Amino acid sequence: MVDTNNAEVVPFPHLVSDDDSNDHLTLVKHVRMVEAMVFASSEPVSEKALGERLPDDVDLDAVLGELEKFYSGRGVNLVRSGNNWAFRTAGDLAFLLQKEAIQQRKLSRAALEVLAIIAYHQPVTRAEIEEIRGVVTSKGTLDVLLETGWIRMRGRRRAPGRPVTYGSTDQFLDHFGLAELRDLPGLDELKGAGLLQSQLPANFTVPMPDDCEDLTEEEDPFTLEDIEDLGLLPPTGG
Amino acid sequence: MVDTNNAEVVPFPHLVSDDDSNDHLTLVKHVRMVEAMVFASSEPVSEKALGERLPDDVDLDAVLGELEKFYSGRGVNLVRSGNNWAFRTAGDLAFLLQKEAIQQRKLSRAALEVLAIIAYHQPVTRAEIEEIRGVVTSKGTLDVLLETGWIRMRGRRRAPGRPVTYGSTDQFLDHFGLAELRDLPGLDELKGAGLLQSQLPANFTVPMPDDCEDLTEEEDPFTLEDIEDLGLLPPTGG
Amino acid sequence: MADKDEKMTGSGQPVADIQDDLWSATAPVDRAIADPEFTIDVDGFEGPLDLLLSLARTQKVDLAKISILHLAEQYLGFIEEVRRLRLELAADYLVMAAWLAFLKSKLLLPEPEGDDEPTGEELAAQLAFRLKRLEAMREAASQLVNRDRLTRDVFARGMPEPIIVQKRSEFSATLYDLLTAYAAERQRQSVSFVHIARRSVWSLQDARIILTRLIGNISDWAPLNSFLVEYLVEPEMRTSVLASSFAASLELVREGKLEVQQSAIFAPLYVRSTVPRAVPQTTVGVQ
Repeated sequence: MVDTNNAEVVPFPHLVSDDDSNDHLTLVKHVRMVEAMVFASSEPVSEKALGERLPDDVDLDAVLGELEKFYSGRGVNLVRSGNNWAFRTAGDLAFLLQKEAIQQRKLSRAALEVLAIIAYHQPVTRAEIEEIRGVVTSKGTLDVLLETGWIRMRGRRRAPGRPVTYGSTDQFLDHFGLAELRDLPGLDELKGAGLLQSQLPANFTVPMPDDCEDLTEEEDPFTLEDIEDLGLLPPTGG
Repeated sequence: MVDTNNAEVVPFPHLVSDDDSNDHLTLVKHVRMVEAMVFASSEPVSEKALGERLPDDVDLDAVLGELEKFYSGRGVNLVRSGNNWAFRTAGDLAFLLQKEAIQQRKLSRAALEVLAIIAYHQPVTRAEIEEIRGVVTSKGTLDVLLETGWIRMRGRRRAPGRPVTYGSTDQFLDHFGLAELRDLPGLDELKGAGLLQSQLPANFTVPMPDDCEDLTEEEDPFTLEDIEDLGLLPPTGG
Repeated sequence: MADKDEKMTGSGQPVADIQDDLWSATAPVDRAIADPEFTIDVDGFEGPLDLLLSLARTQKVDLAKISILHLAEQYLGFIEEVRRLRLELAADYLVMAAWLAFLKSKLLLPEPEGDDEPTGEELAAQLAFRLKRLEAMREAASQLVNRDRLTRDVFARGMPEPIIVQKRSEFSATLYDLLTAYAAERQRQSVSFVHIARRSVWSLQDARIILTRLIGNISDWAPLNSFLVEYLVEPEMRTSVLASSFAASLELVREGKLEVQQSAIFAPLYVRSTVPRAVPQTTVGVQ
């Protein structure tokens, strides 16, 4: 999984161009700055927050790319979840770090299934989750999942009854080590097999799971009343 | 302090010996392990604790030396205190971890009145302000106004007691969008705006403040003693 | 795929054979937080679809090639067994049983002509799709849960360095605020400035005390004004001082403590303290 042999050949930063050493020095400077900012935080740092503290003309993508390359194969890696970046220990070193492990409440099988359905089918309503599982979803299951911070209520489906739609959060990506939803295991195969369709019959294509902050065309934002009724933080707060 | 030029020439790990590549790979492995352990620990890690989780024959000093060298000149440094090791943000980048929290404050009615009187009647002493307002001005009010940067102490009135005179600053003009003090509306304009009623005593006037930065004939500059006694920055610093 | 061994513990023994058969090939998975509201967990199954999926696995073939007819028969047999043992069974299971019985008949009997309803094959395909989809989601959940997970397999910085927050005040006030405050203040003061100044007066009492003190035992005639010089400096006080001291002097004369004389109308008024004398002077009435 991690190729330690490669590690030694990565200079800092990766890009070494003799012809343009001034640019290079500037890049080094910005790489240091981003490194310090991301390293200082235990939570993923948003690209927005990074950009705010760098000079205006900095190509943040390039800087992050350098840093990511530079740390690949190391004991600590730079990882992305959504638009947020964090340093995380390399997965293969877990055995060394059992002391740091936090004993987490384990999710029930039902909760895990619901979580997977929300992640792969989002935005998805409770009725659709139930249709897939063929069983009623208890309120407790969704509550436990909301409590983990991995799912959030997104809005309301533009449909009779205006059911609440659920989706995953950036914390979900961070926790499961996913840079983005496209990285969900087996996503392409499931999509290819037409298994990400909530509706029967299966004769139309279904979009990728969508955790875009923006609501889809079929979703309405929460109203103030909703927020009160559902005991919600603003949806982005999830 | 930090030589970023050096940073690029530090490979990972520092030591590259062609003749002994097996040893080298082992070193890389151990450097990775120590890197992850120090990174994830919630407190500085003792050499003893590191040693316990590495194979018995590891030369810990060599591994820590590599890692230290590797992180020197970077945005994050490996630092030792006693026999304990931790990562710390490079000192010259500490400014990146600071955030200004701007607290919006509203001026009290009294402060607004005093400010306005200073603006219109400058140079004006505290006693004169009190005469105009008919009430005592608290020290706190003037302190708050000095904190806004909108007023300043100008000098001392050539009169018994040598009272301090107050005036407005350039920041005052900036904040209130005035090109110069003469742009402050006069009697007719205040009446026209409905701010002053028309029944006013015949001798009622609104002064036309003077923009001149220099002291008037009736003012003395501050002496060095004054500056000490009043805890003043140089008056222009206001 | 997930193992249901844990679910099966303590569940209905009569079906244990079938279940052992069902789950023997599967790997264990954790299941700690029991969902408190599982109502249909009669034998550890989460609903009829879950039961169907479990039964399908006994066919030991790819779900795509499963015989739905055979599956329906298995399910109906299972339900029959449960009912024979008088075990409680939630309504969903019975609804599914009824639907499968219907499906079975559709699959076995020839389709009636000109029927708009879905054919038995179509219904069977739909059921197969749902089973496949449920199984896919279970597989996805298990892959998800086995990834390198934060705080279990990968770790964040253990000693994060906090952002130091520096507080700074920013004052807000508009020109309108400023002008309103100024105008209101000036307006208020312009009204209260029209006040009537309190007049300063010498009371009779004041005059009497001062005259008594000043004239004291002086027995030579002296102009009354000479005693009052310092009080007459302020022009606005003059009238009051003169009137009060004159009235006070008359009172002192009446009491026999003072003597007063004047040579002519509007001439200076002379006063002296009363002393015992052999030759009394003429006392002159005063204008």
